[in-house]
Amino acid sequence: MDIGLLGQYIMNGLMLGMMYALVAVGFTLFFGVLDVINFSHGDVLTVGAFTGLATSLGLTALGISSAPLVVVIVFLSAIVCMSALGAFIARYLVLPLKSAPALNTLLLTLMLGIVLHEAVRLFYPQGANPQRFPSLLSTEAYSFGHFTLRVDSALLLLAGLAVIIGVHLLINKTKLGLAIRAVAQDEETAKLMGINFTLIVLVTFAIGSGLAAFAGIMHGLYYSEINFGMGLLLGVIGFSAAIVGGLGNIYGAIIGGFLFAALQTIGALALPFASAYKDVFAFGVVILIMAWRPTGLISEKVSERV
Amino acid sequence: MKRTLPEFGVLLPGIAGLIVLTVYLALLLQVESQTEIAALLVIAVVAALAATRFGVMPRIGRSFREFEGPFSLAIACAVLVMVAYFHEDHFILLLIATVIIYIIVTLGLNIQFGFVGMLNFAGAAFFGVGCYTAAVLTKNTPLPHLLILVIGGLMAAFIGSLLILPVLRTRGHYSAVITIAFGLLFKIFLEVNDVLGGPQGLHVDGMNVLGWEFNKNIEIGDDLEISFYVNYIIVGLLVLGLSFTLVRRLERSWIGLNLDAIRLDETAAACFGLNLIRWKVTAFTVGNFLIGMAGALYAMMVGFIAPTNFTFGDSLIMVSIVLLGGIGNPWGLVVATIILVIVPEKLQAIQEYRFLLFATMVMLMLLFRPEGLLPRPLRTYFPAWKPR
Amino acid sequence: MNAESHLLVARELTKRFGGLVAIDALSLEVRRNEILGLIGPNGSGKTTFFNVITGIYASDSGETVFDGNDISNLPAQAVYRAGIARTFQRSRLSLPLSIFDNIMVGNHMHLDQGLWFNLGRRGAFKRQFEEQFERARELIKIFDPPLADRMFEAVGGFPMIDRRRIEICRALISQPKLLLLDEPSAGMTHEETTQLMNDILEVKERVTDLTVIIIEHEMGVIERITNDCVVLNFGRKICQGSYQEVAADMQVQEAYLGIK
Amino acid sequence: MKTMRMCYSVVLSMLVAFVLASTPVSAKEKVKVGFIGPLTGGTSSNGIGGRNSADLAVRLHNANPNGKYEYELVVLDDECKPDKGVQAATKLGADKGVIAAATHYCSAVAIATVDTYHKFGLPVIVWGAVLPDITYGNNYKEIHRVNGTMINQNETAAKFMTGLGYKTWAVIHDTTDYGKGHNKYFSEYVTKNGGKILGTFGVTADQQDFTAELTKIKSLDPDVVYFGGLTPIGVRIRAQMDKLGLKSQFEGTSGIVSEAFIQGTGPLAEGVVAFREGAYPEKLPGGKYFLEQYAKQNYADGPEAYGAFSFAAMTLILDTIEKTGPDRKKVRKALDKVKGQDSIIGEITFDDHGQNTVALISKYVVQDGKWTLWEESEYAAGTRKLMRR
Repeated sequence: MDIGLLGQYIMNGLMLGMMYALVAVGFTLFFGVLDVINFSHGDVLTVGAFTGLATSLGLTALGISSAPLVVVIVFLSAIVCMSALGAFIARYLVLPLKSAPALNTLLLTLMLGIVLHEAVRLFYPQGANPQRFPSLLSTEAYSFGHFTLRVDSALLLLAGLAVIIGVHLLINKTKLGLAIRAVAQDEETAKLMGINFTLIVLVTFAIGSGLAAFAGIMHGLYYSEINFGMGLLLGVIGFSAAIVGGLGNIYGAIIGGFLFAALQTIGALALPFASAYKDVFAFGVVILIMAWRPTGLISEKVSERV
Repeated sequence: MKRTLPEFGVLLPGIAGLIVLTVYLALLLQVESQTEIAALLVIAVVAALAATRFGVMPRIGRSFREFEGPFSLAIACAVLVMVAYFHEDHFILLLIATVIIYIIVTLGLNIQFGFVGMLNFAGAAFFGVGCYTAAVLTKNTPLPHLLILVIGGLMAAFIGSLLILPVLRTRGHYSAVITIAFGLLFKIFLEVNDVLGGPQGLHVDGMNVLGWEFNKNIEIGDDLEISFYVNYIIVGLLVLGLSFTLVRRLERSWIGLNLDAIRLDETAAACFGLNLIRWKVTAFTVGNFLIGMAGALYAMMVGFIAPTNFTFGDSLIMVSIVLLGGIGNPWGLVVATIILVIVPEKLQAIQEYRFLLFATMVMLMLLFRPEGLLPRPLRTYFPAWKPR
Repeated sequence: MNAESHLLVARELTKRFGGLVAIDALSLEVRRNEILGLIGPNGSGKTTFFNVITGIYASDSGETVFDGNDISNLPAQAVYRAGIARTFQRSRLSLPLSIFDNIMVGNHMHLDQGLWFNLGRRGAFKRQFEEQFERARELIKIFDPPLADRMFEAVGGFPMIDRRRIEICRALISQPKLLLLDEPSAGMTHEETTQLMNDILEVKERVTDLTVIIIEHEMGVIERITNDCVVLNFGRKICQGSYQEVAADMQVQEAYLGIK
Repeated sequence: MKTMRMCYSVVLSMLVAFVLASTPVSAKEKVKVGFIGPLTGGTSSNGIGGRNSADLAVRLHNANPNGKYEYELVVLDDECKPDKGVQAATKLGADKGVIAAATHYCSAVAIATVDTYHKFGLPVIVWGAVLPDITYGNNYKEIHRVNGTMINQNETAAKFMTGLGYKTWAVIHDTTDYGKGHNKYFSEYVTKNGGKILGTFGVTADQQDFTAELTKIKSLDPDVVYFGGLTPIGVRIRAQMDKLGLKSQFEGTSGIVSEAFIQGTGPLAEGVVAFREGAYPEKLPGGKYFLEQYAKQNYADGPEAYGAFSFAAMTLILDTIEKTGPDRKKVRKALDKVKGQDSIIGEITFDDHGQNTVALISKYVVQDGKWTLWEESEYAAGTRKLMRR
């Protein structure tokens, strides 16, 4: 195959993989500290993207047009709002169900997801329609044969990479990260060590949801369009990626995210009869991986006390 | 058995409850003005709260428990009376038929989720398997349509058995993701696969049993025309009756006990010789069979199916009904299905907000009343049986 | 060491969890019809031994012979069918189910599990149900007659001692040859423990051919009901004999004093 | 306790009786007519334009003091999804009070619902869907259509584009009957006119990412990317073409002729061409009258490309009911015989399949954020240039 085309496919795959990985890391963080699946995560991403859109529209209305400033404010507002939303979800919806069966939390967050995206659909002006997301970054493009590199795509990819490295450093090099890891290891022991359990859970949810907001804006800038239903598939894919990687393991989630994107891209390439089958292919492989490694590629420790 | 006075006392609240409910439902289905509907709904909520407050509910519950057979028949008769009353009102009859079909679906889910504790977030997909089976078979084969119902169920059970290996190997969240992935895969597959109509969907022929055209109105004499939906209601009631009996007998047998034991503690169950795989496979398969059969009937009734009928959201609504009704209690399912199917249809003001309201309701339920509207009572193997 | 006199023989059983050796080349014989006490400090491998015997964990090496048959690494279901039933350290009854249901879970092998029998033949099912109901009631009467009238109440509403009784009934209803009791006195007062031990001794008297292994921390209980004791430490057997012999043993005292 | 339940039911029936009695009685007999279109989802701007136009027809009729009946418009949403459309059609059909209806913008929905209308004997006039099979694929007397089909549209499109000198195409179409139909007819006519199809790609209606398909197209390097589908994915494909640096001319069908497409794509809409049957609203015989009346009602959204058809369909229905009385069968028979009926879209004549013949096809190009008639555009004048020209 043409090397430029191959490059184009790899670029497409990397963009997708970055978004999936960001979502998957959120899932895995929540599972780490609280052993819960927060299925509203995908829809938090949607709300984050819409918050960003509203912010940018507001800034335009205020006459602020300096592109770099707008980009920074859009990202910040979305991340801050979604972090707050994440902490709120943890405090008032997830923590109260801590002692209930895991299924209840799963269902609760699924329903919360519906509430979130339905709220966007019904209450955002014209929310049922796809919304155009403004191009805030440079749209300059460089062509190398069949490979076109857009400055905005490259910037997004780099920013995503920076965020992932940031999360890695946060978890591994800071006191906060240590506390999060301690809580993830063993809640009781962490409490004995004087760690404020509730606070750490809230902070973790805030971080995860902030990542989702970041991914949401990234989605908007990359596709130039957002809609109320975008979170569902992204959420499920992110969750699948986290599961495939092994819940609770950040690197597993990142690998899972890129793996899923790779599967989709390969699916589109290798299934010449219909590239539309790429999602069927990707989900099929996920199911097979689950059958082969029931607890994910990087397996979490399973021990049951009898 | 001689009917003694105390028995009559047990029976009475149930009879009264049934009559009130039938009249109420008939009223609710009939009125069209939004204010009247709202008023009726408020009355229902107040009445339900009052009935609970004054201890009427447990007594009604007791009548139903102790005389379940007669009451089930009585309910079927009540439905038929309603059908006779609304005989030419297509839309109301369609609603009734939809409720019946949805109850069959949730009965199936109840076996999986309520009894053995297997999460199935692909309910809509298995329903879809039944629908598509019916669509393909009615078009391309001369098979009798009642048999197609059964084949629809078998197909759903078969597709389910393809999933069973990964589902059995995984636990909890992990097996949930398998059913979710399957549900999405199924929908996307239908959309991209031209053979099954793609996103355009498929036309499904109406049911035809021994030359009796189900999609034709029944004309008696010159004046009396009975809506064709009555055909489907009658078949639906029969299937529902069989399914309900199956679920009841399953619950009130050693198998039901096994399923409960596995849900509550797999390790302990294994230590007492329970074959986890056998019972999980049984529950999953029987559940999917019921769901698929309901799907086949639904497809023939509505005459048209498309992939967007079978989304993840629809699967969630199915699970919500089970949860809302009271996990494991078939009567709870009946009540929850009636509420979730009829109320949004009647109350147009909330139609657009339907999903939002469902979701909020389920969330509140999970936070404040996780056991559902009608919590499952303890198992009685033979309701009227007393130890000697 | 022949199969006739020994019901259970474990040879060189080893179970590791990662780097931790939970039981370490453990060999042990249990004579028919005796009550064997299994004692040792926390983490000495007592419960792990039960879990390996009953097939919850697979052993890493060694073999187990029960009643003349090799049961090493059989699945839990097969071990139950061979005639071993157990209770759990932290009560694992199904709290939302009734007493009767819980006991019937233990009675699995005596119940007809056929689909058609259960769904289609309600008359035959009713006869079996009534028969088994009587058996369960007779059994629970030995422990506590009032419980026999409350067979259809949820277990979650009963106090700890009743739950222990129900749990032991659940294990006994299948008429096992070997009963494994994992710390039955946990979470109960001294008086309740005494009562429960009386019950166990009574059952032992009524049922012929029942062998019991009991894990216990209360030495009073061990002294009172066991014929023979095995002391574990760090997954190894450090001593075997009657309670008096064991109690006199220096190593045992060390093991316990080291902890206590 | 049971007496209490009885009390409730008595109170309840009294209450209902009271409310029923208090309903006001109007002088004229009330007659219900239906409208179905996509009111939510990506094509909703067209649906809402059609709804408003139908509503306008009803209002004008009700304002006429000589009218025999007072009409009530029952509006249902088909979300542009076949199954939702069938549900809505079932609802209308099952409601015996509804006499006739103007239905469907989306072909995928319209083709799915024809059986339902036939089953319930509800006469309908399609106001926007262009798939030929809706009228020609069956013998149902209930189905009529005022707008034209996609056959003429694609014939004109193929001739026009080859006439401009374009040689090679890549076709993307949605996999509903609408997209498949466009693919079929366009491919047929473009080959006939000497063009070449390099590749054909079916995509699903809620697909988000098209980079895989577009990267393939990029390697094929066609002159034109033809898109047979509706606005939402049209917007996505146009935007992602730009992301990948795919510089082919973008050509659409009547499905993207909407304000929403221009809003969604912003500056990228410039120079996009598309085709639609029927004349530009202002060029229609009664277009001016229609647009004036529409403006008077102060609707929040414009009538869009198919508003005039919806207005014409609804007006035809109401005129027919005035003549025959509110009876489905009579209305159906009267509609079947419509010939040379005057309307704002010109004379309406239904053939034996209920299809109106609309000969004129309009060619559009987006110029400065507006759908402009090709003949009046700077592109035709040569001051602006399409891609690769």
